[in-house]
Amino acid sequence: MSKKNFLLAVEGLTVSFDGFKAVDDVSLYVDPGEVRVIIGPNGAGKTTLLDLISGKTRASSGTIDFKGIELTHLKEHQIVREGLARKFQTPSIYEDLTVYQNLEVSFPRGRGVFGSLFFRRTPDVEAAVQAVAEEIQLTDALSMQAGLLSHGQKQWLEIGMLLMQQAELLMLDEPVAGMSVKERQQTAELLKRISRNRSVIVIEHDMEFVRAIAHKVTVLHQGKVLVEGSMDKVQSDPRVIEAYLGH
Amino acid sequence: MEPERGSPQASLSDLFSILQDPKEMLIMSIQCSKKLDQAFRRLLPFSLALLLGTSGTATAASVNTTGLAVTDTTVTVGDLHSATGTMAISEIGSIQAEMLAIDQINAAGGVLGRKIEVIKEDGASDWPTFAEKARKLLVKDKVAAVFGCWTSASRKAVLPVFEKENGLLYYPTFYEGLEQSKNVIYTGQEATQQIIAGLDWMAKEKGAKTFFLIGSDYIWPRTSNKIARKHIENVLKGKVVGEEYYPLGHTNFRTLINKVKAAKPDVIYSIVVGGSNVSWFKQLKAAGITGDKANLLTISTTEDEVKGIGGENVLGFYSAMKYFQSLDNANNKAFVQAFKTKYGADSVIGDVTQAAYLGPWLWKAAVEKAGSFDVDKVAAASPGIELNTAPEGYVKVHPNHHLWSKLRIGKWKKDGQVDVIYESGLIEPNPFPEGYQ
Amino acid sequence: MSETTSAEFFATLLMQGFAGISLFSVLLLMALGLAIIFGQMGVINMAHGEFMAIGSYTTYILSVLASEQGWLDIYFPFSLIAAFIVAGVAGYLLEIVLIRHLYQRPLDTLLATWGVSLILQQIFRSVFGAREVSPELPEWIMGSVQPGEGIDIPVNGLFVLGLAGLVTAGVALMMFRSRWGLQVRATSQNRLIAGAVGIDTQQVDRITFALGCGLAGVAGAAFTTIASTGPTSGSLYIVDTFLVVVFGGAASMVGTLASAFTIGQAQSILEFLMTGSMAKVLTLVTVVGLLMMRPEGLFTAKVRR
Amino acid sequence: MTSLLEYYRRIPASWRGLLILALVLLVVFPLLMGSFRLNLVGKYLCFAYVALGLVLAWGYGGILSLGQGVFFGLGGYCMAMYLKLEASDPVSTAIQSTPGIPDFMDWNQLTELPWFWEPFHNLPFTLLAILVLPTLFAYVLSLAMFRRRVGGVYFAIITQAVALILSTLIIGQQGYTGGVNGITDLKTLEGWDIRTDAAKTVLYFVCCGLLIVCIVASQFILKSKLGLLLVAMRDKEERVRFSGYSVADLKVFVFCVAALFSAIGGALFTLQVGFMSPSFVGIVPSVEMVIFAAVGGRLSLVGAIYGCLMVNFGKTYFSEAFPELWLFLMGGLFIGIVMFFPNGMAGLFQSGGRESLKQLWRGLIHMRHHDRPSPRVDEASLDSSLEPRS
Repeated sequence: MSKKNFLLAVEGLTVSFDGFKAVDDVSLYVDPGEVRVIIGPNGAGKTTLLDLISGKTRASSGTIDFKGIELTHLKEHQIVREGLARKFQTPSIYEDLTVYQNLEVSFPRGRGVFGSLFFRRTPDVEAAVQAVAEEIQLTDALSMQAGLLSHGQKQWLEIGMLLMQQAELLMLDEPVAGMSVKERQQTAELLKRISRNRSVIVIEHDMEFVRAIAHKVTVLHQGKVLVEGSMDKVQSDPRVIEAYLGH
Repeated sequence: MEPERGSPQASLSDLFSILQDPKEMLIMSIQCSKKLDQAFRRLLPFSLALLLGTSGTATAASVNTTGLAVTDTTVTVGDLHSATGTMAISEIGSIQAEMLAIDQINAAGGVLGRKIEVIKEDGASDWPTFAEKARKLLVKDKVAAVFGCWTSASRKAVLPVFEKENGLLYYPTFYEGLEQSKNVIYTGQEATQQIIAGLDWMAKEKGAKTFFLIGSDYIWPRTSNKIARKHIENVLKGKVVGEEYYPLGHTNFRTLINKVKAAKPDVIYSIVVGGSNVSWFKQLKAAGITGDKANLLTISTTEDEVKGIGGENVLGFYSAMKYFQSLDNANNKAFVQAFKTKYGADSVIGDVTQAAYLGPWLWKAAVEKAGSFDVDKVAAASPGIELNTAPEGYVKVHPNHHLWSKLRIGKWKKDGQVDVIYESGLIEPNPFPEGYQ
Repeated sequence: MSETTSAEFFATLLMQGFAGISLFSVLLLMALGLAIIFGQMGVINMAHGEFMAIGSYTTYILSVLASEQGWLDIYFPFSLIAAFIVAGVAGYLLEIVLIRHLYQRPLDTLLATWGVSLILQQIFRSVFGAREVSPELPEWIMGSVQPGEGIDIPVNGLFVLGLAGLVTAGVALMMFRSRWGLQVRATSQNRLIAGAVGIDTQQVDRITFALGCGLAGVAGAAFTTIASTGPTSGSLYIVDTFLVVVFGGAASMVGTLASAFTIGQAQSILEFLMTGSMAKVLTLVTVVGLLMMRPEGLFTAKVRR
Repeated sequence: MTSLLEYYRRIPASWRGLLILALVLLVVFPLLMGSFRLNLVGKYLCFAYVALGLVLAWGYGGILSLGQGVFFGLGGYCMAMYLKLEASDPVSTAIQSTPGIPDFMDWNQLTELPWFWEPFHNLPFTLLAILVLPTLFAYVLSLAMFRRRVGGVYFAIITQAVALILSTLIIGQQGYTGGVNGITDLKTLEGWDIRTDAAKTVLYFVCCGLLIVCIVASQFILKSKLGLLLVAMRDKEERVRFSGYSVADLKVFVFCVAALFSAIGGALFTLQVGFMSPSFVGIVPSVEMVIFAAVGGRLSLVGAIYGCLMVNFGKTYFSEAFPELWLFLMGGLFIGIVMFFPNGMAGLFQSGGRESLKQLWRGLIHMRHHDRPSPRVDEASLDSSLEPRS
């Protein structure tokens, strides 16, 4: 099968910090419209893998192919402009700005210096913000300072900002950490809705949540792909149990 | 000490300054409330004067038509030096000397029967501040003359102000020349006066043929060395084996010393100024270049600097100056004693300090010759003014506004004073020397 | 001038080499204290130069006392110790009053310590006067040794070199061999964890800062052998010193050593080839240029962020 | 009267401060002050350009530059070169060995005008150079550093080193630059004598006018999405990057704007004072310029102007009346602002003084309780300090 059929094709990706290989020869293929969950014990290299794909960390070797574009030599903002969006482990929103402004800033137009200088709030921006706000249930909080939101709302706002970016691939690092059970369910619903027309990579520990959303699960262990497959297949694999319980 | 707040004229701008300043002060300083109180008291009369609509200017002007701050009993002059900042070290001596001269003049009855009052301004070692304060002294305070400036840079900064506002500046420092202004009397030596006779002496007495020229990197050392080089090459038929400049404040001269050693000059000709002096001489000594082994002639090191350098580090080197504290004449003995009485027994007097002392005396003589404080008249009366009472001996103002003076060569002793071993005849000042440019 | 013989050429070369080494030792001595404070605490101490001046003035006071008592030949080593203590105590107090409120705000620390430097300058001026002072030094330190014909090696240069070596070794021992050094390093790597395992991080900070300032004092005292001291002397060195530290890599002692050596030799050689001003400009431009290429400095651990 | 008040109310709040400032500068000062003091204010206002730039770069962009004197100086020197050439016509320099070149070149044995001086015979070129040269220099300097994520204290130290380099260079190359004396004795601009009181008054109004233009431009930047991004960057630089913006480019932009403002200030300074010297380029003036912005409030455009005026008035007054106190005050100002009033006078004003006083009180209490006060400042400078990329 040719790479071209995948949205994202990671092959032989490796990074080492002073000899320590945090990610070691990882290959990963994500289909359009797929929700992929990456799990693994602490220090397995999950976040580092996202760092590598999003350009935050430079790979020592390997390739990252996104829609036929090689990402390994692009800068973060260039990668984002290609249609890839990322959410961080701790909610990363602009606390001093309003919810509206948080979303507006994420709108994918006027991203250059002068573009942003002469950016105007046109009706399509307005419409996009309203639509996303509805999606993440923050319509009533639009004029609120983002720092005042609850933890769960902050997580959603960040997801909303990714949606504003109109990205084709979302990468979410622990999106439900610190959420109540109800909020988790709502987030799962949200993810299902948004994955209809885009692909999503999620890092998560909460197995309940993973089961609810995952099309396919990849288990990382010590920087390597241990198992990959459906949730059931992964859960019953003895190597996974070994990895989580052993050591 | 209190800087007098200008001539007795009040204006809206003074009122404004009153409005401005307390606001500043309230915010910035609670701890100096005592001083604040004084400030208010000083400013109070002006606001009162303003309210009553009376102005002191009217009275002053009716007595004198010069438009200057002159009353029946007083005349106001300005003193503009750096009391703070990096140059304060050098300029404080000049302030002291000028104050001493003014005190003595006042004690002897003042100028044209009027006591001299002084407005002291601080240039703070900052050239634009000099220009600003000069403008203030001339425009706001309308002083009859200003004694001040030390560095060439500060003089260059105030010169346009003095020419524009038609003020009169007495400038005390030995300097590079290449300047002449109706509005400035130069009481120090210009470069040729200080350089040529000294080099001649070195060539004659020491048989020097090769010279190494060293300077701090700015206009005075560079111009002086230019003149020195021309003189060495064209007149003395000697050779310049090196010419080096280091930034002001430089403290590491080891490389330079190695260069000097490699060049083996008969004479090291040094124009290093300010704090660098100390490093330069200490490192020379540490490298084994001492007065008994090498000839070093400097035109930038006076008793003031040696106090910081330490006499033991310059022992046996030579300075070429028009004045040394140890000059043996009656004028100087009286001057040194008066200075020490006023400022302490351990104070030292360098060339510039003495030149600064001349300023008020020369002004007094010119004013009395002109019979007026008017700047144009005083400037016109200045050429030909003689001073027999100068600590350095006889001086006379040249039509180019510089002084006729002698050059002395002193050999440094361990106690930070010199033996004066040579004295030239009176040298004509020549700020634009032909053949030396 | 072709009079220069090969022996003289060799002598010049040797002395020039020593000039570079002695500039290196001066830079090293100045930078060590700063490197500790900056490297271990991340604090920018713009008043470092003024702490050097504290050391110089301490030496000056002692020299005045010593010359009254006739102890001129022996006081100098003691003045080094005194300078360390005075500057160290001043640093300790400054940490308590000011610095500890500003951790985590490096730019603000920079401005605040600049304010401190202005205040110290004015104190120096009020106490010692605007004039530069220079302590009277024992004769033995001002001469030179002649290992060969035409070669003069200044004793004060040797002295500063030796002192720099001694101080560096002392600091290295403290940092890497003592329990205190371990605590400092632990604190600099993770303040929270260090506190959790029972290290009194506040005390560690205070001592570290005081040590850095004390070293500045020693540098200042040693400096009196080659330069004078005025109220604003300290500000002359601060940029050079910072560049040495940053160029070497903030947290690396080896880096500081290497960068002081590189800068010292480079400047010394350039001064031989061109004017002092241009040598200085060229050295600085090169250092800044290299820093723009490699902002982490010469030596630094590759850390995962 | 009521209708006037009504008009005032209709002005958007953010423009009111500017309106008041404009009234103060253009009406109140000229009415209250004689030409001497007005000229003094004009001189101070030149530094206000630098302070304004620092509000953008430092207050909003989190970029502390300790080398703004470099740009101030470049702008000032460009202007000075033009004026000096005009003052050095062959007639008035006939006394020199090479007439027609600036006097200091003649003293330094130069016999012809250096090539880089030639274009400064031309006024349009000079004006263009004032705007372009410093900005270009800022661009080159900052692009390299911000692309490599050098920020915070490293940037501050490097800009400081650049200030040292430039001032040493100017002093060292005095044949070409006038050395430590600077370029002095500037007389006319296109035949117009800039030394007269009338000219100085005109220049004062030019200075105020351009300053207001610069404030409006800054206001525009801050109100645009770019301004929003600057605030966002201070908070979460990484997030901005991952929203598809080049953080480096945004920083380069504000830094260049700050440099441009400084250069305009420098050129106006030369015109009003009549000379330019390396003493405005070096480290000390560059750091002083930072305190102008800090006193006014690093987040307030008009605050920076007031801060600049206040510090300069204070300097003039105190260095006259209590010279020995001035450095203590200046030092105390640096410390006090940082510790207790991180938002300067503007912060004091906006909260009616109460907030800041409370903060001061809290600060003092906390000091006693061995805790640190937590004014929210400069978080940006923290994480942007250095993130080397491998």
